[in-house]
Amino acid sequence: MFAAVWKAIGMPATKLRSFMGGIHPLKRKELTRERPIEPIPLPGKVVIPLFQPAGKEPRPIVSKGDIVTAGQVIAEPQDGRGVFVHSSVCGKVKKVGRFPFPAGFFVTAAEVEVGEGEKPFPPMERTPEGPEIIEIIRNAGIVGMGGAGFPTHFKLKGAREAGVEFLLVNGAECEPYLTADYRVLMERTEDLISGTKLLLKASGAKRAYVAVESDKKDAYDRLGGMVPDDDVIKPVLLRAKYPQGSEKQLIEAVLKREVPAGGLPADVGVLVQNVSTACAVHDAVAFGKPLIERVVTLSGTPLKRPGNYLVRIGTLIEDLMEAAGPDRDNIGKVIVGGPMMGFSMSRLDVPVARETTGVVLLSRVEAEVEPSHQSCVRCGKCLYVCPMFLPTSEICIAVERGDYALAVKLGLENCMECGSCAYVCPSRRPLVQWIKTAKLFAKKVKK
Amino acid sequence: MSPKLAISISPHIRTRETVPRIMWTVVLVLLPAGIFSCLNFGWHVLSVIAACVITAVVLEALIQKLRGKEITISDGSAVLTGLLLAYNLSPALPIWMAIIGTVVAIAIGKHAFGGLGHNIWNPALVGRAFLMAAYPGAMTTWFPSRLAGAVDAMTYATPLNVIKQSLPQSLPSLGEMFFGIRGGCIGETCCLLLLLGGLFLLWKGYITWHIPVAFLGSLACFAVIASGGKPQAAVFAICAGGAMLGSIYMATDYVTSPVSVRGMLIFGIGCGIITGVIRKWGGYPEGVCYAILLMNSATPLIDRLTLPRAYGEAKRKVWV
Amino acid sequence: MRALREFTKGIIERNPIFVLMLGLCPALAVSTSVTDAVGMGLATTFVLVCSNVSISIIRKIIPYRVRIPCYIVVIASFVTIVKLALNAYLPDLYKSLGIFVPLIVVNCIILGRAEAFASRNGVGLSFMDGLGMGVGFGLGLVLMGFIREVIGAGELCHLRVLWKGYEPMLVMTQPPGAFLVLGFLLGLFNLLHRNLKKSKD
Amino acid sequence: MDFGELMSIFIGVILVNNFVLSRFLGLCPYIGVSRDTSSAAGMGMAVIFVMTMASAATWFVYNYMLLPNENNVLYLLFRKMIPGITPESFDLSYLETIAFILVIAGLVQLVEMFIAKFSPALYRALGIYLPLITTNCAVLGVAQLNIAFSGQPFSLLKCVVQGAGAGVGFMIAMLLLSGIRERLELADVPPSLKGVPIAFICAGLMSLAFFGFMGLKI
Amino acid sequence: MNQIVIYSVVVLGGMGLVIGLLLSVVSRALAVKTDPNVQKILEALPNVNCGACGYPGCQGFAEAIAKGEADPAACAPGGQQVADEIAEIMGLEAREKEKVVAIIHCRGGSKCGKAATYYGLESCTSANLAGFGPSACVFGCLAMYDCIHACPFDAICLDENEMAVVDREKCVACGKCIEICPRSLIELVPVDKNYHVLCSSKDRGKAVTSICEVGCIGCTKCVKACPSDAIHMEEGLAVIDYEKCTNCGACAEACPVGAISFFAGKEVSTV
Repeated sequence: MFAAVWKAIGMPATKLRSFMGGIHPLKRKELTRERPIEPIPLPGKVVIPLFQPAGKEPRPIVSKGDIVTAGQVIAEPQDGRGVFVHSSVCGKVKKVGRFPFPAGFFVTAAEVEVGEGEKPFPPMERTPEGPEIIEIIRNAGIVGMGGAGFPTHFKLKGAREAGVEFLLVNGAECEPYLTADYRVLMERTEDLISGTKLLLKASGAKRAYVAVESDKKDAYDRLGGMVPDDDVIKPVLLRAKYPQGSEKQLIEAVLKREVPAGGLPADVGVLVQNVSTACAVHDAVAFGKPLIERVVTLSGTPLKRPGNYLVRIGTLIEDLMEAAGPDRDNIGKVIVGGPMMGFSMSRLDVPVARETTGVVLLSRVEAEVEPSHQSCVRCGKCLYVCPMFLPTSEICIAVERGDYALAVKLGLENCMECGSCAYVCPSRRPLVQWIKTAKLFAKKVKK
Repeated sequence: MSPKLAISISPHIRTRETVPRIMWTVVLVLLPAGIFSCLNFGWHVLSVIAACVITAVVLEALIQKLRGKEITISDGSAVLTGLLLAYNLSPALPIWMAIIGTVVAIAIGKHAFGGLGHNIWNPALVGRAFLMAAYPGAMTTWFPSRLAGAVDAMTYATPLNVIKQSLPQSLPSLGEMFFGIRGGCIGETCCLLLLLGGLFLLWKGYITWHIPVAFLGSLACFAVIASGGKPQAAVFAICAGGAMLGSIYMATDYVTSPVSVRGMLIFGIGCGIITGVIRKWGGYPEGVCYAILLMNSATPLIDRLTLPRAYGEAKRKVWV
Repeated sequence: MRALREFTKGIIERNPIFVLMLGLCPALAVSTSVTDAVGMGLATTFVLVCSNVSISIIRKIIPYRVRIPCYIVVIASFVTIVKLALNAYLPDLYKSLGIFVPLIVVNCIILGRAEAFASRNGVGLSFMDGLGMGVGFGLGLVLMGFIREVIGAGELCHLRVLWKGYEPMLVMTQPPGAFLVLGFLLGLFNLLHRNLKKSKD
Repeated sequence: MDFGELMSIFIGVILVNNFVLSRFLGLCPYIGVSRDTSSAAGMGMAVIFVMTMASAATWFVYNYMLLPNENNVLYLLFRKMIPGITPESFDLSYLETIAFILVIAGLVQLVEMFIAKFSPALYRALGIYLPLITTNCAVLGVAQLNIAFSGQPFSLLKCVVQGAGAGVGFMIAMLLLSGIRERLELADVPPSLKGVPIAFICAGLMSLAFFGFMGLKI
Repeated sequence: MNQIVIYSVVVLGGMGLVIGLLLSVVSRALAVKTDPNVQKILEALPNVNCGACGYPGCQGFAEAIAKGEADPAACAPGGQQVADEIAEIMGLEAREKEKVVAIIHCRGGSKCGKAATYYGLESCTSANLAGFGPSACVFGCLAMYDCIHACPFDAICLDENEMAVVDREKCVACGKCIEICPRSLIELVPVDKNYHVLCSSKDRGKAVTSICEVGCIGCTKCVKACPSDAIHMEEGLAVIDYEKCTNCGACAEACPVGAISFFAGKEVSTV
């Protein structure tokens, strides 16, 4: 129906695959797009969070006063889902305790004072096989680096057991401002291909697709030039649309498969991994290098040198910002993550975690929020853009009146908080905020 | 120390479209039709429009003040309600009746339910239907079209009246009807201007095509079938009466129409068919207003029946 | 003293229409003019008083389980009496009240008072209760009738009361007007009630 | 039987002379049970059912027991015992109100018990609404309308059609109002208008919308 | 005339007889079991089936009451009398008061500094999601009063510092506020204990004093002052063991900032 109308009003027929719903926000990627990855100087101290979103928090095995080297294990998993955590720098442990975390809560973390003694990681001698790779990934502490931070080894194990057909390597990077994955695609293409092949081996999938949005066509072309046409790895170009990078939407766009509610991608025979994760897998298998650093986009108008920086895990946001030359008086808002789903910060002593994709700074003008509590005018715009097809307006009206049971019935739990609805809402209703709050309340009420 | 950071929950960027922006745009694209009407029916029209708009704004401010709520007359919704109501009135209506209609529209149609976003029926149409029931005589006294060269103001009928009552008067040509050279309500005559405005709103994304197309389409189909297969009956049905004004500007009212695409199609088709039925068999010559009001009443049910199927869910229970 | 209280409570404090919200069908249907409203009010009061009294008298001999059918038969008999009497003596009123005369049988207030009051109280109190409720109901009807007739026709008891050029707002005598007037009157009573409560606190 | 005439009775009683919105019948349950859509649907179904049954039952009672004609049951019973008696002696039409209410009450009770026994599912859906209908003036109203104000009594078929149509009209009005009221639960209605008052205002505006069908002739 | 009376009696009596017999036979044949409580309530109700209560008839209303969903006083025709009868059937009794009450371990309120400007819903849970909320103390009360809205007994009110405090007379220890508080500041404590640590900050002394006048700085003076050894330090915060506490008040006297205070009713008083 849409396609027919699309054609009828004279729009060019497009072959770009995509999903239903979604929005086209102002991307602002040009700020950092052409900035190559560049390491930042080592900070004075790092705070390495032990947090992981699934399973029990790993148990610290170092204590105050211990001397650690970069890549040394500082925490052990407590259950099958957990991963090892490594020190990202050489130095002395100053404290193991509760520290603030970007998502807005406290987690156990180890504070390490940076010292001397960095050593390069030598290449490994042999290439391991499937299950062995999974073990290496776990030992290297690799988690999903696209933002969710879900343990990669656990996902791979599940995928292997379910017998997935396809591996999707997610290079969509649909969040405005962020270009870290794009730079990884451009600069570490070979590592990416190698990492993808390792992931294929580990998961048992037959084919891999590397999904890239159409605004990163040069990355797509570069990738296409480096893999033969008959290879198991195939790049695909997707329409640039937010939230194209969300797992379910990516699967829908590439494979036209729908993940059932409450289900996993493995249920439809798919495994999704981020491009940075694939590179980290390559590093782990080829060099035995654990996940101790990552590429972070540091962008926004209040910065003099926005760019893509290679950052040690645990670097504090304030140290990170220094590298890009911030205009301190003009910083209105500091967002960890992208502006659509990221967390704004009231304090800057929070660390870069393994899943931190970027830090976006908004100027004072950009940060102004119209605090509107206008009632819903039922324009339905939130319904058209919702990639999960939820009746967002109805859910939020229910939440506004405190009827959490109704909100849950309408699909509250299915919301992934992508923020498309709140982006388009002409009444400026705090839709995502209601939903996030209601999810907490609904949980409490249920109990 | 640098100034305090702002914190809020994602998303941290927003589109520029806001409700006031949309409302004022609609008001703006409606203005040409009003100016045309002044030329067509004389300057009394202007005073009717002014009376409606001013009453609407003043009353809204008054009610919000009495209820101790924030006064939101600057969002343009009251202006739009007043304007749309005026466009739905006869050009010959006394000013005091227009004011009564506006009071009903704003006080009963809108604020009895809690104001913008809470009303069930389109306030302007509530005002019109009320006036129609309260003062049927005055509401069905028409001015002739000046542009058609008429000077005799004594007896005049709209094209739909001519059809309904089998009057000996001659009908305007379809072309004249499209350009609005005919009698009728203040804002409904010039289909061209209304259509252009509608296309502009469509282009801006303020309305979607579903309701107007479903409305006019089903009305046209009904007219063709009812007339025994004459295609020009479709054009007549769309251009006569308030179908164009109603389908583009009133039925698409965000608050009182369904939110989902399927719901909007059902809503539009329902409006079209009810309009056709009232025109063909009913006691009134025109049924657009009642059709929209009736479908407004059904909107909560339609909304409920057409909730989108959530991603990844096989089937949604209808009666939640 | 108690009797007086039973009488007065039905008029404002527990007004059948505006507070208990019972017997709304006739309240809307026959309040197009004050004349009809008075007629209906009297007819209902008569039935209410008679049924209350007779049910109070026979309340001890009616088996509990079949009490409702018994009440209905008693009420229906009085309604039939009213109906025949109206038909004989006030045929115009009878005509304009239409089917709402026989429908007094199913007016919720009558059965409600029979069950809630007359079946538990003595004859005298039941009489006063019926009278109070009936008068309250009648006054409610007259209030609605007054508003609707004056605005909707410019008349009172079919006599012109407003100025000559007054254009009657026809909708008031029609169903939408009835609903709206009742809706807003109920709202007004709510408001008064709450203000009273507030001033008491 | 003229199908067109039946159709016009049916449509007329739904749209033009809707029992609730233009005749003010059955307002208590209309306002009382329209708070949520599922009870409104249940009540509506029950009303359609009972109105249709009651129309038929009261037609038989009226024509065969109360009206003075050749088929009067009493006349047939007594004409052998009392010689020279005419049907006119059995004019009991003034008893209509009492007879109807008795018949309806009995009917409803009977239906309720049958459903409770034979279809517990249907009973759960409809049963609880059935007792509410005995004292619903819409049912007695349809019985009265069938006999009283149509010049001459309707035929059985017309009565049943009118009864069913009235029920359908009741259900439509009720469903619409229930949907509206569910939405208003979440609206910022002025406190003094909350609840029943706003429901009446809604009914008024719905009745205004139904004006569009005034004079509808098919 | 005489005849017509007889016929009326015959018709009505006959109809009544037939219908009554039919119904009684059928009701025997088709008996269905029901909840005795519902039956009792139904008998107490007026059985007018007016629908004014909002339930589908008296049966529906009775079932709703039996389930505890409906308010017995909602019956308009029945009035108070019926409501009382139903209450008797249902055996509703006044809830007994528990021996514990809630206490909020923070007294910052407006005394707590602001670190950021918060835009969004007035709700602690919401604000806490937005980067630790606006208040400078990440442990203390956000002062957007989710607990006050959550309390079904109106037992939480504001003091002069815009800080939420529990009214001990009204509190029934239902635990709703404890569930809702995003920073877990609320705890149930014995009602007869009057000295409490009204702070939850685990920060160090300097960090606390820079943002809050009444925050625990972890000086351990109270631990030393306590004669019954009821206070110990947990991550730089004093904690009272209520089993050992004797209500002597030595800790409150020793506290240099007033983080341990006398609190027995609505008012906090610093010793």
